[in-house]
Amino acid sequence: MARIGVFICHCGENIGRTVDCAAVAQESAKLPGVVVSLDYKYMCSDPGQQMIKNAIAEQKLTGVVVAACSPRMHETTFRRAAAEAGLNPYLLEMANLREHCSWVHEDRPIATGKAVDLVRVMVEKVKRNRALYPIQVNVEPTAMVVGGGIAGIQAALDIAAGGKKVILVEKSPSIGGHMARLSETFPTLDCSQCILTPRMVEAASHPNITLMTYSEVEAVDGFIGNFEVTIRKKARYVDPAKCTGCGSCYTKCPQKKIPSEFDALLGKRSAIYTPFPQAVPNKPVIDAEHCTMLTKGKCGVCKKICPRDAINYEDKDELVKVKVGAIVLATGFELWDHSKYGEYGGGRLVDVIDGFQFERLASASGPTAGEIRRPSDGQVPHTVVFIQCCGSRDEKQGMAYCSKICCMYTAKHAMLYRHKVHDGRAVVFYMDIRAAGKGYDEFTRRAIESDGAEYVRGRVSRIYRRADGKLIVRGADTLAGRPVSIEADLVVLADAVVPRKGGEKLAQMCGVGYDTNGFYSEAHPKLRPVETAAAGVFLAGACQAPKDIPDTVAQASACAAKVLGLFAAPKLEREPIVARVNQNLCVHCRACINTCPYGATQDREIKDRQGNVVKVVAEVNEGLCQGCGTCVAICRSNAIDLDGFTDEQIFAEIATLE
Amino acid sequence: MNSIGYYPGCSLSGGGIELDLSIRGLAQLAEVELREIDDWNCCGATAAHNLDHNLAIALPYRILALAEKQGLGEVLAPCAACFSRLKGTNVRLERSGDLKAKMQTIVDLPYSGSVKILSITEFLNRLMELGLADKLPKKLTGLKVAPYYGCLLSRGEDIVSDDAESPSAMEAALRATGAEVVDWNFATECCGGGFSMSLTDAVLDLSNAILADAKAAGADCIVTGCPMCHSNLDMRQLKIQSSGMGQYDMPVLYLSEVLGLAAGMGCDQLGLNRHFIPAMALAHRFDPPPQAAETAEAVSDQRSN
Amino acid sequence: MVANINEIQSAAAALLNEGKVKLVLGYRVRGNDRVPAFVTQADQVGCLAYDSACTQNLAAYLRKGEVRSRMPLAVVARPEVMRSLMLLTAESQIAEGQVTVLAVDEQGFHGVLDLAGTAKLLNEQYARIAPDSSLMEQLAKIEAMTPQERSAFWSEQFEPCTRCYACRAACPGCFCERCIVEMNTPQWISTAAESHGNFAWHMIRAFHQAGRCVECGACQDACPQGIPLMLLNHFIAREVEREFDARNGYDPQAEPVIGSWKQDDKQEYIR
Amino acid sequence: MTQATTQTETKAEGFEPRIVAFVCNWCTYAGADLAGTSRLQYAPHVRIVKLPCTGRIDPLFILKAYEGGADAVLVSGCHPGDCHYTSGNYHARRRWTIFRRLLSLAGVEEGRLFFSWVSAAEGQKFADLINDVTAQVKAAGPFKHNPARRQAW
Repeated sequence: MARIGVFICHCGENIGRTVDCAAVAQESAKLPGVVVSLDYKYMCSDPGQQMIKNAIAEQKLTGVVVAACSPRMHETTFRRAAAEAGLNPYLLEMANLREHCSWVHEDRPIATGKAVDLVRVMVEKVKRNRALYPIQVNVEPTAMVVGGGIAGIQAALDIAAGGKKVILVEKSPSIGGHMARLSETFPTLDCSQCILTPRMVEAASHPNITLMTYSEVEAVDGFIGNFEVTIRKKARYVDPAKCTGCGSCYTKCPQKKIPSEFDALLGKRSAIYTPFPQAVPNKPVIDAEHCTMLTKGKCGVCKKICPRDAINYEDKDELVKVKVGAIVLATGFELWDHSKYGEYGGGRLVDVIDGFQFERLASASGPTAGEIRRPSDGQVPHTVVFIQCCGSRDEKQGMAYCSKICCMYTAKHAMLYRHKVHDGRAVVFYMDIRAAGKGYDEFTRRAIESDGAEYVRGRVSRIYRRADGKLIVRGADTLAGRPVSIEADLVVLADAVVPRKGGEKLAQMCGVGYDTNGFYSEAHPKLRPVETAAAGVFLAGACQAPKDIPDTVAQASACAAKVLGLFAAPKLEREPIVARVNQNLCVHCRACINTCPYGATQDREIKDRQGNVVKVVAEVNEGLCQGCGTCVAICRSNAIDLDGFTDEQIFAEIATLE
Repeated sequence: MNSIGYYPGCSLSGGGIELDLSIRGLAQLAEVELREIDDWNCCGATAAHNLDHNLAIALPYRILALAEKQGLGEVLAPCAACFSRLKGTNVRLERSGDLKAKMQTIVDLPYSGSVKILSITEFLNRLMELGLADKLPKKLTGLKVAPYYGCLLSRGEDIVSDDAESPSAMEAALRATGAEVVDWNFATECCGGGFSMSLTDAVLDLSNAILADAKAAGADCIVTGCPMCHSNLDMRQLKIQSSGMGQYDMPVLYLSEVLGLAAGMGCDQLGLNRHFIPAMALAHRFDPPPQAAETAEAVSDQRSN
Repeated sequence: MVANINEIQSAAAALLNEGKVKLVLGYRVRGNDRVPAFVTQADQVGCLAYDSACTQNLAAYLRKGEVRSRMPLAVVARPEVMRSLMLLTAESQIAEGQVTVLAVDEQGFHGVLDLAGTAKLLNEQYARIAPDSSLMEQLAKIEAMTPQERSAFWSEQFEPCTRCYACRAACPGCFCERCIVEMNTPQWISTAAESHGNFAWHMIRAFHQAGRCVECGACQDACPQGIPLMLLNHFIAREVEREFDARNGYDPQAEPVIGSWKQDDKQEYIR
Repeated sequence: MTQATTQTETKAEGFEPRIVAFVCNWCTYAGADLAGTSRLQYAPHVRIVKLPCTGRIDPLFILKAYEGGADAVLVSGCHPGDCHYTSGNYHARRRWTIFRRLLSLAGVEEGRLFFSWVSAAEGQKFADLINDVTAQVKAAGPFKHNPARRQAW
């Protein structure tokens, strides 16, 4: 038999002014099942809470309704009080007499009448509440970070510094990512490699970090605290345990004409290679596509030359399974392929290059040793035209967004070029300059005012190569209001920042959403910028949106804080507002499985004692369920119910309103 | 036998007669009947919309209405300007019901919007699909062509289906003839267009740049689909050369002429003897002259003087 | 007999003889009625019949334990029944290998197909099954009524309902272990045969068909009271196609219409 | 006094409609809270049933409200793209699209079922919505032809 206590709060004058609280308490006392009904000036105060606690103890209450402010305000307060008095906190409900009644109605009798209704509804609901207990989920205190760029490195280092284990998975043979390819960084012009390489080494040598380079995530199963990840370790053909990184193999490799991905295809590499001299780990891999030993069975020079016998042509991909409690996605970005712009030569003009190619030209370790020389003939260009917003903010190309970093790196490029070629002319076409950031506007001003970059506001309509090899750049100067035509030797396009190709697959594996552009979706754009819809999966860096290095690093550290927070306790406690499947009723039409935004509803095989599958039903993984109840309403059999908002409870609420 | 409506427009019986001749020849070869719209009028070209917007729509409207009345589902408008006006009118009518009603009052003919307008490139590509591709016995091996689209075969998002910045509607047909398409820069630049009469100097500058780039790219000829471009590049080339801007001797051929050549049609039948910049020498590389050919060349030379 | 019955019989016999199926689900003649035939032996195939009076949707039997225990089985299926099979596949009630189709239509027998072949046939041959024109006319009439008239119309239609649930039993899509109408904690739908219970039942039955009903007509045929259930079914199918561009029972991998979404689903009625 | 107050509504002049609102916890309920904190006054006839998400709303809830004699039903949740659970409101929208058409065919007249998106920031929109819905239902009068209404025995 239900024994319900009702507690009406005056909230000072806030409720009491328009609602006759004593009358509400009197009316409530008459409701079936209500054994105590009291009103008090401030129910949330210590004496108020004590009043509830005493009533719970003395009256052996089975349920409590506190009629006060919005539950968003004090539900936790009152539930905690109930728990302290020995009542399961989920047997307490609140009626919102303040925000939904006394504050929005002036007529005292009408407001009082409505208040009685609100209490009646909650009394009927709470009678049908059942005790719920926080869901405990085991947490495997190891994190996996996907992507070994600056975002991944930073997240891994911070998690490792917090004393937790990290597996850092990187697709390419070395960590470092795009940042390792940059010449100098805005707005300080410090050398990118100088600041990055120590962090790379630190990541490799940290006892808490396991590096898995040349590896890709193949499958992700499980849920927060308990992910099971399958990682494909691609065949390296070089035994990293034996290799000392002496470099004899790639010096002697006869295949030396392979365009280097690291050098944005401007430099060359051998078939057995490390992407760049400071690579971490500094151990080569064999590019199976270009190695003649692997393709034709001829050569074998590297095996002969290797003093440690580390070369193994029989090496195979290996699948490794790891258990992790949290996943950080830091897969970064790539540049849009500007060959889709017919007016900029459709990718056919070799001296029309992208930002990364310019970075490699400007980098001291690049293919031209830091001299700006154009790809076609190796000449130093006397006029370089930089074009911003190439693809970005162009809805026709499907990218309505701003790539955020181009204004800054273009200013940097123009500056670097002017520093290296003193009599050279740097012309920048821009739509507008977006230099929001610490020291950023000063930086672009410096490019214009001190370093003599010529900024032209307008779009370029066409680039073509004249017979004498000059690139003719025609566009509009919209400030001067006239067309311009520039004879350039090199054109640098600030191509849009786009997510990594195939990133959708990884997102789907993890249950993370992505926007129309393919950038991963955060759980909330303002308040949960590093979490995702998938509990336990976090985002760092440009895989979420175009970002510069400081923002990327900040987000990576935020991820680490989230991961460390998650790992702080051995078990994770979650709100028990989750869906449950009545397996007797479920006919496995899979509508709920299709519906769940979190992948929490899953197939479950029911077996007999011999282990034969008798039936397959849906099951809710309480580690993943967030309690929205969409599956409940989708189920035609009503085989699913939602704790805290059961059909029975809602039915009672509706019936009370008759 | 397939049949397609035909709107020759003004230039195909005048300056663009080679276009008319070569198109009719190719259609016959591909066994497609061209049904000329009865009682057609001027499309308004570049002039009408400068004077009166209603007139600029009413003129093509009447042509479309007549075509619909005569049961023509598709109509070829070989002149790029005619194509642009006719198809553009279709697009505008579709967007605005008021406009359609207005035009019906002005022209006094109903039009539901059913007529589909084909450009020269769409039409020729269709002929290729309908079997013309198998009827090109001559390989124009070694012929270097610069396909020139100009504005009306590349611009107008809802009119031209090609990529405005790097159109390619002519390339496939040209490659099918065995000709080599050169990589050049001025395929969509302006030839001067409608300023042919009013601002001839501007035309000379613009057309000169096109010719210069084609020559620099090593083209033997420029291929076009627009009579206006053709006259600016072909007829005005003489003036460009005589005023010392450059010496090109660059024949300008219609796409249909190139295809006709590959199909083994005679130079005279194609109207290749009617060009200002002699095209016969080029043509003879693939269609060696009979005895009388010299006279034809002479006629052509005479015209060019 | 519309279809070439000999072909159906010999195909059924072959399947049974070769051990490819344990049961052939078809129709036989009993007096003026066409009733289901459950053939388990090749020598029994002679009873199999097919003509346009065979309106029962045999796919409804596929959820019965007695029938499921005899899988793999073959079923004589006209296009609507094939569509039911597609729905049952999409909703993971049957799988390839469990059900073989003996495809028939008014023209005759169209061979023995697996589910993938059935999907192909459906989409190639029966992509457009025109709805009954009298149904559309009736619907138009109802839609032209005032809400009061519509309310009166349906209360008259639902009034004779005895809640026998023959409609549910005849429907292959109604495969719930326990129907919502039988839930009593809480009891959402009154089981008494009076107006509000009848209204709720018919609304929810129709709504549970959204994105699923293949318009085979079996429910209406089964109704002893002649309630025009197809009006509701067709209306929902029409709305689903209009709103979500989805047609039921053509894609064995289809996502459920109610249970999936698109960002640009129409919402002009939401303020 | 108390009896008098509880009966005030029915005694009040003219027709005082009963409107049941199904709202989600994260947007519309919070929007109603904001209307309260902003002290926006609105009509007192709506009774809210709070659910975690509009995705939780079974069409049966709506039927049940009509069955009990509600003069109108209001359903409100997060704007598209704002759902706390990312897509519950999209699922709900599909259900409503079909269910409201079905109800309309069955004779539930226009102006008895309302749908809206109200965010946690839209206190004013919430107040306006409630006032507008109440005014419409008042003007339409009691839901006499309610086909779902439970009949008295």
